[in-house]
Amino acid sequence: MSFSIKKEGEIVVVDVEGQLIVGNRQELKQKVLDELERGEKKFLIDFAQTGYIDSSGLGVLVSLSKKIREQGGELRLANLNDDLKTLFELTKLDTLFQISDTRDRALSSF
Amino acid sequence: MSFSIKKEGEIVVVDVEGQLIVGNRQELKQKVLDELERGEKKFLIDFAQTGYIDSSGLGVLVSLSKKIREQGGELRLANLNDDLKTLFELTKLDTLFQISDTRDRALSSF
Amino acid sequence: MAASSQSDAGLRVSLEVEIPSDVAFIERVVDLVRHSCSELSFNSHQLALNVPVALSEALSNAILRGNLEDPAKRVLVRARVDDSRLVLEIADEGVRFDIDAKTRDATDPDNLEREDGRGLFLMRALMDHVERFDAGPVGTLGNVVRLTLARG
Amino acid sequence: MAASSQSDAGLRVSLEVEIPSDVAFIERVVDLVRHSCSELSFNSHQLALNVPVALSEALSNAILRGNLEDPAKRVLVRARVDDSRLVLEIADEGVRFDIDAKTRDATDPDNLEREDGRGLFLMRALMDHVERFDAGPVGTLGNVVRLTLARG
Ligand SMILES: Nc1ncnc2c1ncn2[C@@H]1O[C@H](COP(=O)(O)OP(=O)(O)O)[C@@H](O)[C@H]1O
Ligand SMILES: Nc1ncnc2c1ncn2[C@@H]1O[C@H](COP(=O)(O)OP(=O)(O)O)[C@@H](O)[C@H]1O
Repeated sequence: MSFSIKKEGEIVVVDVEGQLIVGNRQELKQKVLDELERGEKKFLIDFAQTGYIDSSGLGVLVSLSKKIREQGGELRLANLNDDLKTLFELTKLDTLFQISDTRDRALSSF
Repeated sequence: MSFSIKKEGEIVVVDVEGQLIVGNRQELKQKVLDELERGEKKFLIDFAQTGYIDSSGLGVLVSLSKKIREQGGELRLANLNDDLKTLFELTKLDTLFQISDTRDRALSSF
Repeated sequence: MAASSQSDAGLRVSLEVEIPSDVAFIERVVDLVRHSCSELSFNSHQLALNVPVALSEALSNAILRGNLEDPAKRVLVRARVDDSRLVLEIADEGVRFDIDAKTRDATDPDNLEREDGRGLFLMRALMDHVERFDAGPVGTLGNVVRLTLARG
Repeated sequence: MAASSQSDAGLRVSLEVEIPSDVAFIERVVDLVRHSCSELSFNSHQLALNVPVALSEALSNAILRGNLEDPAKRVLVRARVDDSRLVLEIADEGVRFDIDAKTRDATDPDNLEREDGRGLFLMRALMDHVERFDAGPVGTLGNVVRLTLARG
């Protein structure tokens, strides 16, 4: 599992490859916080290549979303497959995040 | 696992997809014997897409080779990966069969 | 494959995995259990969501909350799978806990923005049954969390 | 994956699979055992050749020679894998046999064109140890064949 980060215009796009779980969520958190510190404001996390997410992975997303908002920024999510959607719905986190079906839609929604 | 058969010129080419083991070797045997009965003489079995072969799979190859020879035909094998080669070497069956590295070489060797 | 057109009746798999108290092992345990379930034709949602997430939660609780990452303590996972269901037992060597008292409703507006506390909630949402019992007799340490899921 | 960069030390898997006396189940048992070995980083040749072929041989013997495909009889496979080796035990409910007497040299010119009789030979060629013992006390039925392979 790994996280790759790149810029699309002024949006920081993070791809989550593999699982987002207790064993690696700190790495995601740190990478995004580093960008936030550098002054970035717009973040998109793309789950097209993600397997499963556990509660600690969800927790990191919640906490990042809060920190980004505190800096006047925005976090969006894209490409949740059906199972990941179910996970967000079960926890009502689908009401907390801006979720787009595709990366393009997410990029143009900022 | 499955076996697909097609003609290349006057050569009957069989692709072994998946395993060649006790559970499916009769199917391979029957398919080849059917062609032999129809008058076909030249046979190439291609293992490019094969997983593992067990002793009963090897046994079917030995028995087909005998039956084809009895009808004045020829059987050649192609595309054994390193592990399958080892299997033929361990049992000295590499001395019994005509084995080619590639399908093209096998086809042009008839 | 011939295998998938074949009935599962009569196939029974039981798996025991022992790991150190280290979250780096979670993914491999999940893979092993998931693979067993896939050989028994559990459905794709169960394989991609229910089983991996619920088991990850139970494992991280056993490692982090139960064993407190003590390298001297181990986590034992037992999985039994047949053509009707999966039964998972995750055993730690930690202090006992009250699973009902510790389960929080993650969808409660007060909890929605919390970073933690969704593990037991998700296990219950994703499995048919979640039980906790003592690993040994009175006075000893250790929790066993048992998760049951009917094949869908 | 983080998992593969992680040491295997301390991971121990044990798998028990029970199947009917039907060769259609062989491939799935092989898959399960192979998957356990792959989580413990056995090398690619062991995963593609030694383990699947030796186990298939032992399973077909147990099903066809031991249990004679009797639907009332079952085959039990036990696999224990850790960071040093794989130990496989394949148990049938059939009449006892003498494994040394029954092993043929497949490379003997007299045997080269035989259709059968390469199973025990291959098990011995592909595994570090092959043993047979009685499944139960004197007077009962059942063979256990134990195959051992050091992780390469
Ligand atoms: N195996 C365990 N051993 C001890 N305590 C546990 C165990 N599993 C869960 N708990 C307790 O239940 C609480 C809630 O667990 P959970 O819902 O998974 O959320 P989190 O682990 O994020 O706090 C934990 O904080 C812990 O106090
Ligand atoms: N599990 C078993 N139960 C009874 N007999 C067995 C068993 N395994 C092997 N044998 C005996 O050993 C012989 C040789 O086995 P093997 O080398 O695998 O070749 P094959 O099965 O093709 O004959 C068998 O024919 C059978 O008589």
